[in-house]
Amino acid sequence: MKHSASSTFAFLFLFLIFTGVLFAQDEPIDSAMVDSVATAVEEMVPVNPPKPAQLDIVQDNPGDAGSSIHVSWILSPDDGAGDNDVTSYIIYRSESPTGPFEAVGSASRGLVEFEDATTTDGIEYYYYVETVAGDDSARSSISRPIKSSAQWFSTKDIDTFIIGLMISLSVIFFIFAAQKGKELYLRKIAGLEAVDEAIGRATEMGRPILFIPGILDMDDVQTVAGITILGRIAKTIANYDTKLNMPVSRSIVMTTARETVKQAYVAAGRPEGYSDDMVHYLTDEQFGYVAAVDGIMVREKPATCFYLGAFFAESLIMAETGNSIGAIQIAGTAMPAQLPFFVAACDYTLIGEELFAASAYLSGEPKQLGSLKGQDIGKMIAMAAILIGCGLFTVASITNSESLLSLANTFRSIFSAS
Amino acid sequence: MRREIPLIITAVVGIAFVIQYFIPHSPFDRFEQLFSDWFFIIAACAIWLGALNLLKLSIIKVQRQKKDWQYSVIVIVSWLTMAIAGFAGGRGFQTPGTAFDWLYVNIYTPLSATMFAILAFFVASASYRAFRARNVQATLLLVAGFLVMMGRVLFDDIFFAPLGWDFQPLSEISSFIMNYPNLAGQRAIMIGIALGTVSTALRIMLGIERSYLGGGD
Amino acid sequence: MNFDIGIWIAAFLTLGIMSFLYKDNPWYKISEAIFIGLSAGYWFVSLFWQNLVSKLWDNLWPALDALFTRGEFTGGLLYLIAGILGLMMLMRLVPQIGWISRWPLALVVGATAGLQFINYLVSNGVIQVYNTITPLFGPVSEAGGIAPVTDVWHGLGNALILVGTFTGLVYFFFSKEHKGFFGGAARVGTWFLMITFGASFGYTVMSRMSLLIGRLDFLVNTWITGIFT
Amino acid sequence: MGFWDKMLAIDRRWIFLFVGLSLLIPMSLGIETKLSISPETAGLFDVYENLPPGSKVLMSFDYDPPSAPELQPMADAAVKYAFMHDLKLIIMGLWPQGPLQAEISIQRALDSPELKDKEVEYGVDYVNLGFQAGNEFVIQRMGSDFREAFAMDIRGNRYEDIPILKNVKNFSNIDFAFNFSAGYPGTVEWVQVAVDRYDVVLGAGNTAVQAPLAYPYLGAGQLVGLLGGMRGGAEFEVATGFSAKATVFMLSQTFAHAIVILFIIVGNVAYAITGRGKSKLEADR
Repeated sequence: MKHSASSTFAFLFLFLIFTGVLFAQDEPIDSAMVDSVATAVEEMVPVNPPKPAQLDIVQDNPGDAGSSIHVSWILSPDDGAGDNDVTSYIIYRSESPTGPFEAVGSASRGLVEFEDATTTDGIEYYYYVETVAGDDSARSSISRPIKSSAQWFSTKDIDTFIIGLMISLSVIFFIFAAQKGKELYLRKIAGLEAVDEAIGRATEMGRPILFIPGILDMDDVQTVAGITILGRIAKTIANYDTKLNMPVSRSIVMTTARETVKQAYVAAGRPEGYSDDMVHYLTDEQFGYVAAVDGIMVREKPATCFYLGAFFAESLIMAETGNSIGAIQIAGTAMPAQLPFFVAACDYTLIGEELFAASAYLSGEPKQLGSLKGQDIGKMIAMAAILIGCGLFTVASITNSESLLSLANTFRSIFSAS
Repeated sequence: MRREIPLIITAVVGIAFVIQYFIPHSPFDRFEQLFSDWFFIIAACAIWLGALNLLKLSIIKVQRQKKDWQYSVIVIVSWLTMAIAGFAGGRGFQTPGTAFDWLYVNIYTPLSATMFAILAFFVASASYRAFRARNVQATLLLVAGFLVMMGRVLFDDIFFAPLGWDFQPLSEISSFIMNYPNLAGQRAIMIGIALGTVSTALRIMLGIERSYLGGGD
Repeated sequence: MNFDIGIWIAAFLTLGIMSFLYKDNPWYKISEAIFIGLSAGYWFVSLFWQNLVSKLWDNLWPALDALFTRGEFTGGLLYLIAGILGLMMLMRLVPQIGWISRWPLALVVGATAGLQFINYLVSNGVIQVYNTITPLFGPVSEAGGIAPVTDVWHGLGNALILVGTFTGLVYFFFSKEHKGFFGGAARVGTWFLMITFGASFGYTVMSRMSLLIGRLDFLVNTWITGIFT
Repeated sequence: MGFWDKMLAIDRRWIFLFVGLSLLIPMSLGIETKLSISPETAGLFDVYENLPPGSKVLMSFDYDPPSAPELQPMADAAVKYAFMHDLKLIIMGLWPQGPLQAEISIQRALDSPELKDKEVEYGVDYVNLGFQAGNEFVIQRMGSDFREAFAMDIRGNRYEDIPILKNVKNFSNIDFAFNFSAGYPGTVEWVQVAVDRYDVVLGAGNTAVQAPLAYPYLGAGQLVGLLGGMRGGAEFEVATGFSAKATVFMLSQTFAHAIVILFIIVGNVAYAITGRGKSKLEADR
């Protein structure tokens, strides 16, 4: 395909996707369903009504997707005190100040707010809150009209936005700094130092290398990380002229891995060494896949096994079988639950973040390595936040100082992600 | 150019999916759901490639009478049996009582449950080798694993309850390890993973990491 | 004696898989081959009905119907793009235009990168930092779900969490050599990681034993007992 | 080569044999054991016990048959307890086989002697909404409207026609959510979406492997309680007052753990005596 034609095609393609998405409007959500409570309460004759709660703030929920109104009130003076103990509050809504009103929800005593998540955007609603004490009840005055709507920025997420931006910018900054030739120190990672040796060993023994990219599909970033490491490793394998066996459990992973391995062989100058059958599909089923991989292990006796990607319970079945045939095993995953098993049964394990760093390490490209320095800045932010936060809280808690405590709470809430 | 277009798609879509988190307004609030549906559809198309590959390799093995070719015959026959039973069943292929369901219950389920269950043996053999007091790190692994294992089962009830203790020392220790030092390690790993993911995602979106796309043919 | 062929087949396959523990043998190979073929067929059929039919066809068909009979554009038309992406994936089968399959792949990887960027940042990163921020010791209870720390063990535990999380992060530093004070902290970090791994391992043993109990329960209480009743 | 050298290089099949026997022997004896209840289980049961009759409980069965030995006992106990105390159950699954596991629990509960005289009616006292594909997005859809995720129940009834669901629009109408989870999607997703975004009160039963991942949520109050593995199931059986399989199997568990621990001790003694290890485990990790 010609240059211009295909890029036009590509933009058209993206354009289609986004205009398509814009067409997909929300279907209106039908509102209001709780009505049984309302009729029950209206029929009652108040004998000894509690002092009513009064509406405080009734407003559209800010920074949300619409269809929701926030109602808050000032507690009834009888709530938790007085001779008329309040049992609950019932929130009523109508599209007209004169009614009919219907109950849209309730809140236990002591609570002062309610989210009415059943509104239709653009319609004006009126609210009041009823204070219930046993068989008696009293109403607040009716609110002014209020409409719900959707906003273009989720204001509650602004802290998260800023944290994300800071980390992204530091990663990008160091990528560019490294590209310009700034020298970076990187510590050694034992598992990666051993990769060449492990491939060399398979070559010497004349046995194949097994590569397992985990059992999730390309919609998991661990699989993507595993495949990018495969790209680096496959180049070395091509250079050594060793046999690669890569059974997979997802078809898209198969397609992707073939492209990657093929490119690695081309880059190593040995395109004739590549064959599609190096990467082959078995089954999507987790344990069917493991049964087959175990079979391959005991029959072909690979000298080296790589497990890099997202793993579940199959991790130990494979690693123990690999151990029993005496293979050198290098594993890496960001599944915290499986790390202990890889650590116990494999020779080297890339722990969590190290898996994501591996392809950058192996590539040796300055741009890639720069991003690792950016990650370290992220860690520094996290460490500083933890130290400062714990320090503030501890001092506040011991000295019992109100102002310090509120400072600590404010600081902590930056990381609440809501 | 065959590499540039995919890179553009990756960058644009990636950034759009980051931004959608912060935009509650329609249509951005539907991005995630839509992508999940699309992905399932793409995966359902791609499985044809995988299935054809499995069948092709099995048939070749039988044709060339390679070692153990007989088992490839079983693979092909099982695949066809399941596929035919499934397609014959129509949309309600999983309804209890159908052939598909029978195969699932009596063959598929015991096979997968047993494959999962042999892990019990491997857990024992792996812990035998790994839990050795070789150095500080290995000793900590050993001690933590040992104590938690003791607290998980009835040792408290067997050893300490007869002494009339209310207190369950082994469970308490086990809970303490799980709730504090274990949690600390988990958190460090989790925060590290978050940063690793962010950085990898950025490298992908910026087009620096592109080996998954293969060559430029 | 109750003869249920299903139970006998299940028992035969259960023992077949278990025989692998002794060594590879024809019994295991038969069980394995059945497993691969059957499960691959299962997924093939399931994805066809649950994704291609239920997601693609059921959304697309009414939308196309609305478009051609009433001229309405509905959200379901978006599934047309998904269908095209799926077809592009299948173009792998035609070597000359196989490269087009990189487009849906690029879309999948791009969307994954974007989604997981934000999801991991929030759930694994920011919220974990939030949860780690707590008083080490002190009698003041505070809103936001922090319980007052009054007993020594709780305080010690919180201190362990702080030190462990902090030094664990030090261990993960890539751009600084593990030497001197920094190296010492990283070393403490690895201690915490090892405790975590040991504890999780020990905690899991039970789960794995449970699975085996399930299978043995089937063999003893369903199969063998069934033979004699 | 002395005895301890032989122990270091022991063929792992001996370990397999001992583990197998340690499970089989106590199991065939069928002895019920006494056990005490951990705070994680107590926390969950406390909330569950205090739900007033008529409360709506959402149960999500997110596991498949391989994990049933661990999760089925707690699910059985939870379902049976709910029926006995007039809690209304809304059942669903994020795993394709989950709702079928739920049917097993329901059947066992209905067949039990305690519920013989009680009328438990489908659609009124409980409903099974079945499986829906889409992982955490299903939970997200349920956040705005359950109907968006489940148009019909597992028996093909329309959502609108089911009496128990009449006043159930979304999570705000649910009093308690119970999640039985063996992995992804599971407790983590329920916490991240249902609890963090929609303030659902959530209790979880997890496989022992998943449980450590849920501990952080327990500490932060995002979970009211956690049942971990078969032990958690057995404790919950004791708390609810029903004892069944998990309680019996705990003795097998104890024996198997004892064997594993014994082997570890022998391995360490052998290592100390011979002064070397043959394992390839990296020395510094």
